[in-house]
Amino acid sequence: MHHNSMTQQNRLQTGGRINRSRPLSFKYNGTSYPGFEGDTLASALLANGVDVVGRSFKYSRPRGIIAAGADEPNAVLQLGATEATQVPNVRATQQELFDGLVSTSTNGWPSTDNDMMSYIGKVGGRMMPPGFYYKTFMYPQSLWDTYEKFIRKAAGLGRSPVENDPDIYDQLNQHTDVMVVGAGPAGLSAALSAGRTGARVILADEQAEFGGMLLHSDEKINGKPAAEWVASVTKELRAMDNVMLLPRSTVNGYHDHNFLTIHERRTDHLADLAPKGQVRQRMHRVRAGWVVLATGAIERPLVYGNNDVPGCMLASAVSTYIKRYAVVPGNELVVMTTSDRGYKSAFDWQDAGRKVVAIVDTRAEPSGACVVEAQKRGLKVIKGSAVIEVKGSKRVSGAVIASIDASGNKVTGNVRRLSCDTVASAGGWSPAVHLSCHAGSRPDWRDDIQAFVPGKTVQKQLTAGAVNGSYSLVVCLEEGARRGVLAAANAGFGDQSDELVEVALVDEVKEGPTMTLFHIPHTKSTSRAPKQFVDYQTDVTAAGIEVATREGYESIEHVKRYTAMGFGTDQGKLGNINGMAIAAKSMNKTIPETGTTIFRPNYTPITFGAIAGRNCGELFDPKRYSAMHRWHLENGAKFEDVGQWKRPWYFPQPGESMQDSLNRECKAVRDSAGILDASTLGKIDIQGKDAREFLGRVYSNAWAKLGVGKCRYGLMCGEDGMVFDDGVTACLADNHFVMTTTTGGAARVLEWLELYHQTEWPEMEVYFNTVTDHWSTLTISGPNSRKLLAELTDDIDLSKDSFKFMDWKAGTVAGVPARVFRISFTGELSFEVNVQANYGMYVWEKVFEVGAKYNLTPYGTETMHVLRAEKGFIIAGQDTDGSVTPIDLGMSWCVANKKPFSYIGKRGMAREDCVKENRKQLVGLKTKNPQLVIPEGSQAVADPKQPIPMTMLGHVTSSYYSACLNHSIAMGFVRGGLSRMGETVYYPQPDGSVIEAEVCSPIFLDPEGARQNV
Amino acid sequence: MQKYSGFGLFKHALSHHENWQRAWRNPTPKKKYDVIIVGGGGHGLATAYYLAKEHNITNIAVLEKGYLGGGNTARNTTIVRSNYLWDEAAHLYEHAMKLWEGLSQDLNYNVMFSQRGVLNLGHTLQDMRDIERRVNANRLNGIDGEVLDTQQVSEIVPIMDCSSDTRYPVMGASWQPRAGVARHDAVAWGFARAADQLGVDLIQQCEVVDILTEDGAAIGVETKQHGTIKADRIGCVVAGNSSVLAKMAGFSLPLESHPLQALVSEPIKPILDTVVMSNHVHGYVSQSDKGDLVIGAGIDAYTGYGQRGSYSTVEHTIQAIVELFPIFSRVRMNRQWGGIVDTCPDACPIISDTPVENLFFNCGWGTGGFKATPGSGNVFAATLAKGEAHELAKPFSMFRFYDGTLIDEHGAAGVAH
Amino acid sequence: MSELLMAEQEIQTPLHAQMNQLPGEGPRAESPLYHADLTSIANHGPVDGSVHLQELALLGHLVLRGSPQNESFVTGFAQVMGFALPGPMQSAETGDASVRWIAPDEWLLIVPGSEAFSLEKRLREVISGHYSIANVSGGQTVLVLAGRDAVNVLKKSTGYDLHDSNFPVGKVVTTTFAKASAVIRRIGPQKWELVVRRSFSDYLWLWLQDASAEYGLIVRG
Amino acid sequence: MFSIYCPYCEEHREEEEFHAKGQAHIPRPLDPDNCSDKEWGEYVYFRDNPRGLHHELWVHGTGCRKFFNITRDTQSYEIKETYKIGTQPRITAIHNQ
Repeated sequence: MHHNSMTQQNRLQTGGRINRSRPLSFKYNGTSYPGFEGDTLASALLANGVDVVGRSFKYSRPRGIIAAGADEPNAVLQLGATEATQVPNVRATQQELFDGLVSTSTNGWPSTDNDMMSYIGKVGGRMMPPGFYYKTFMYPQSLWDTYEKFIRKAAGLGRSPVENDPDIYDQLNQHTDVMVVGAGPAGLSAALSAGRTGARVILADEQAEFGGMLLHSDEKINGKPAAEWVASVTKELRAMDNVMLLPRSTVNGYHDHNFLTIHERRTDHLADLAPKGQVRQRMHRVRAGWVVLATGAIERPLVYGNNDVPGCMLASAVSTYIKRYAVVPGNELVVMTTSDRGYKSAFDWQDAGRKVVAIVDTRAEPSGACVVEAQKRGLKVIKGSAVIEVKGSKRVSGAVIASIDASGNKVTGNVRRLSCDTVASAGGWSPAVHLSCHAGSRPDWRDDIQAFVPGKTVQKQLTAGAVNGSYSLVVCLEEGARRGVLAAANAGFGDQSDELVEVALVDEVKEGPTMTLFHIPHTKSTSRAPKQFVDYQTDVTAAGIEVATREGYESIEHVKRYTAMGFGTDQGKLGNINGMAIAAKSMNKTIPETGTTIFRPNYTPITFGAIAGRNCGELFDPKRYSAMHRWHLENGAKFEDVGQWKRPWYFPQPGESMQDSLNRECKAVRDSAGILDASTLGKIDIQGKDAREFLGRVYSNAWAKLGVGKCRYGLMCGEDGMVFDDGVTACLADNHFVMTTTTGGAARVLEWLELYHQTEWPEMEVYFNTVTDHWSTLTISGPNSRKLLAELTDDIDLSKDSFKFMDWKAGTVAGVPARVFRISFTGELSFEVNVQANYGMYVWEKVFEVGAKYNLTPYGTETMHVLRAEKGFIIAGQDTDGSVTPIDLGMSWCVANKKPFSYIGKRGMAREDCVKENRKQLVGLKTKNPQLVIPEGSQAVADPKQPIPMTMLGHVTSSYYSACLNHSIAMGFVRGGLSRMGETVYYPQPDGSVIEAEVCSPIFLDPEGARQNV
Repeated sequence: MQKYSGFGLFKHALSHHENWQRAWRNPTPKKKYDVIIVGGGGHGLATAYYLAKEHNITNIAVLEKGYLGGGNTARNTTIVRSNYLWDEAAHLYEHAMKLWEGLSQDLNYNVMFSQRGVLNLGHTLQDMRDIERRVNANRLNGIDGEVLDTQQVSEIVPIMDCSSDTRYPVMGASWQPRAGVARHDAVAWGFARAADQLGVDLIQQCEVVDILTEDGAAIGVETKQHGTIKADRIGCVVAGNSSVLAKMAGFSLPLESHPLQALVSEPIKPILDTVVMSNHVHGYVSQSDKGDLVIGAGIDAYTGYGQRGSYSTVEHTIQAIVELFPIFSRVRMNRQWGGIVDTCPDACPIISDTPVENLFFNCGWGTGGFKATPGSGNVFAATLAKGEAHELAKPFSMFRFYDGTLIDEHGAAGVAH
Repeated sequence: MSELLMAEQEIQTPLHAQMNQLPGEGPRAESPLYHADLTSIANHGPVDGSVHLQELALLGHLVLRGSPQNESFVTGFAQVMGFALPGPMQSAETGDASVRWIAPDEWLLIVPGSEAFSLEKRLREVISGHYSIANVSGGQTVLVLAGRDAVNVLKKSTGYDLHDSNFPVGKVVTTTFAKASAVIRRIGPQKWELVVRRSFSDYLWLWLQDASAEYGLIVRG
Repeated sequence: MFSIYCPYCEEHREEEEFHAKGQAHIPRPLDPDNCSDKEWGEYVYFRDNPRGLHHELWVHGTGCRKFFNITRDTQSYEIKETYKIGTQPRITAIHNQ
């Protein structure tokens, strides 16, 4: 493997959890650097002395790495060696290093135009208080478009790939008794004690290794190094088959009824393209009995002047890089701390052989073991003081320190400068309460620890460790063990006895009290002091927050929205609490008085592809096929999506235009014979002695007298009287019917029938079963259909008199038992052959064998639409839109108001507005120019010359060229249309032309129905 | 009032932004007002503004139980369009559109109204029929719009998968160039600031717990924090709470309150310049000036006041976005949230008098409220001022659900927006 | 021909229409996954993998509806089938007949294809009162999913809890399956039976191939 | 994401199997023809839509296809009970206060 000559100047020769025997090479901004297995991209960058990892988006200030985990706001990089594998906004602190990793900084500023950058950053900076864009770019109005392009350019971090994602993702549904979130000390002991009860346990942690802070801790558990305890617990857990361990898995959402989403990154640590056949990322959709949140806490940085200069870091992050990755992110360290915590970083730094300039303790009289040790180590501790500002631009060059008063509100003097290149600040901890908020619970403020902890919840949730504000290791371990046992017991495993609680032994270190301090005072007022950053990624400063409150944006939600605090990809993990504290102070309120801070999913961002899983491309939505689909494909059908069904739309022959095909298909049906695959129509088998009465209640027309062997068309309305479905129902036997519905309406109609049966009329003896998929339906239509069918059956008397229009008969077709319905949607002599779907294809092919001599022509939905339109038959969903009654459709013949029972829709149709004379009514439309086809959706007006807005009379619902009639035909709504026969209406077109049409009967062909009654 | 301008900004920069005035006062409520508006969201604040500006009624209080613009105004996906199907809805939304065009100057507050155009995609033959019908109606109603074919759509949004081999190929779209997006919070703040300047009292943290009536007429409200506040007329503009307020006044509404979810990606460089909406695959997306992809879909089917919905809805939405934009597969979802939308059976709002005299309701905007904000406030202000419905508001009476004169916009509003 | 005719004569009871929907010898039957040609995949396809799939094609599917309070329905079934209707979420079987609880008033009976009609006749002979029998043999098919990773394929496809403690052998559940639905019955420690609808079968076939790709799918003839 | 106990399947199932169908206990008027437009409108369109305890109709669509009732808090989304059609809730807003 080739390495360039660069050395990892900040890498220690020993220590850490990196694997020095596995050197890796990666690229950052075009330069390649060495690193080791076990590094994160961030630790590798620091090892190589890379200070600047980006520029801030508003002021374009140089930014460096601050943190070591999910809380990092600055080190947000573009990843990807190829266009298709680009990933924007990857947090370098969470990205494991792999060989060949390619990364670039994603400056807020898109162009490399330095003038523009410096203009915005330096000069413009002062012109950009929070909400500045609300206050300007308004005049002149016409220029806003230009302003906006300029603003948009400045936006965004990384970029989307412009090629399709080559990786695959999926989802696994999980069920568990106990879900433990976080595998730090509390989470590990919770999982262990729960697992030992035999309960199903899932333990998930966002990091590659379990252990959390124990992975870089000096503390001892049961006398052994903490890391050994982690190893032994992990080993025991791995051996339990009731426990599922998910490393590299972030619990991102905690939804209602204990449903959690876990984002598992399975290959992102190997390469930016997953190994062939492997799933890149997987979502676990978890339903948990009980949840133990052991999500830990996030260290708060202190807010001081120029605290964003590279070299300013979290004290805990400094320790993490030294102890876990063997990287010392600088040479000369100044630590600022409000508690004993910061001392630890100084000790680690000193142990790493680098210079500790000073420990600046904001407390006047710090006590605690660490102070004594600092003296033993000969470290300089400056008490009652703070770093009020750092110097330097691309790297810290010095720290300005000063004495502060006991409240931490003002500088009391003694200002001096210390030379250093790193400033670590320790401002206390913020429990990671995020998940506890997702189902609506608000966190509670605790004065004793000056932090929010998970609030009251209706979830089956327990919390353990630092998320509770319990920061000492021994307490974390005990809480974990106890909550694990309790969670398991609540889920029905084991009792809650203490025997199950194994408490590890840890020697406690005595800690002194912590000082409450968020915002370090400066000699100048906040508004005039150097920028003191609160939210780094969104460039929100302490001064900015003061401006917001000064302007009356006083609710913390207003402050956040006005300043954009917390709206970055880190969602304010570092900044929110500091921001609330500063807002509270500027309004003389307490933090809880400014409101609580509520977190939404996701804890950290999730790849869209992972959420979509397999449900994209051809699996985006089911394609439903009839039993004859293969034939349609082989015969060149074009398909129409109807609901989830793929229906043949038309069957073009070589060289045909669509209109040619339709003309040919229509003529074939009218002149001889055509065949349609009608299998997709919904079919509902209805049995029971009340079946007939039930039909009478759900259809608008009468069913009492429909005899066995007969079929009838029906209209179905809602309680509002508006038509929503239609179809033919056949009486198979006195207590047995089969109903057909529209293709798209099948499921809805079945549920509709069940709704009324189950909730309104349970006493009625009737059962409904779907048989849609069970029957294949072949509609043979045309003058020769009888002759054709006769060649395929010898047990059905097809003669005019014995097999009448609207009869059905059973028998065999092509040797296959069939139910044949003599019904017609084309107006021609027509037979619907229903056979069990396993034989649909066979019969279909047999029909074609004998059909050749009749020029049997397959036709699709479009021809079917033309043929029915020639007859004025409606299509529910095309000629109806949920706002028309049967009367509006001119189908009063299909309304039986004398029925004893007030059928569904009757009352609705009788409402004041529905009985008006002048409603929009469905009529036929004959264009003055018979060759002109009115585009569907055209709107009718009485006078095309009237000014806009025009008074519209109704729209065209169906419109075609009728090859059989040699002129166009159309149906549409016209206000009062049924009483306007012969009148002319006008259809203004987008191109300015106007189509004239005469209102007429919608029945254009064979009004007497002679053709279907032969 | 302190005028906002580039020069003002420069001036304040010199004084380190220490002298900005409050955008609005924080007054203690009087005992009585001419008009009380319950609800300090976009619609309520707009109502107050136009009452003061166009009807010279300035003795107004806006009572907000939380913080201004903290409800759906703060939670929507900021789409503004007026290409509705039926005349009544089209005229109302177009009235709003005309007010949007110039709102920043009117309010002296940049609401960042960005007329980048909205595409409503069609994926089936019936979709395209509905689009033709709607666009024809829009044109004859004086609303801009055209029907685009697949080729034209892919020219406007080249990054969208317009190929014919997708599950539901893009067959075309309706295109309204004047439509677009606006900065949602700024709309509430802009109206608040302008209303405050005209003397309107904006009372935050003031929850109405009862509506006081005397022989069938409303005379005031009881509040949690400030006791009784009287008024000659009361307008309720409390999306997500309308049924609760109506119950206080003793009647019910034809409403169901549903969760409506939205989500954003991490900010990425500008890549999508228009708003793309698809009823059929159930997703819509635009890119904010900050760079986030702002995404939403349909409502959750159950009623819910929790400002959150079901994860499966988010999954389906993202599936739709990845289906339309396969290149977004590796982009990451940052945050999700929910609002509460009061939906009417005909997907049209209620702007109406009520069974209680002097009590008026403006509600039921479902998923279409934000885009109507100025228009809604404008016609509701006129309605409150005159005590009878503004011409454009008349068709939206709550009593249409008795006589059946519904305005069924489901075709146009089938998916959240 | 004539006896064939006899066999296929519609039998009209006054109340319900019964019909033998099966032809005699000759006509070719195509199961819902006929086009996938599972047989040749079984013969020539991959042999490595921890997921096994098999279609049990052309069986007889009868949907029985009736109330447990209808004694004639309950006893009639037991009398004809030789075993009782199972309770909620349970199944029962003897030989090549198996029945699944679908709902409080609904069961799915699956038998060899040729027996569907005769069984329906016999059941109708002995059952009285309110009930229904619907032959849905053409409308659905049976898939058997087996092997070490079958459970993981199922975990990708349905949100139902498949753990032994919740889903022992013999239990039946009607639930979501990808974006369709299925009646899932556990028929062995690592063996599951899926009853799926005909029109969704091609989608589910694609889904199952995709979901089992990482484990290796072996098709059984 | 709700986990819903189906009173017919007698176990908890995932939300995806169910559909919400709005307010429960709204009987169809027995004599629609003699309802006024107002009465009919109330029946078809007007709802309680409470913030808090809500009795609602659901259907186990991808399951036993049975309709049943749920008493749910529309604020916390807690399901208090589920019960069969034709039976009455044990927990009501009154009990809850």
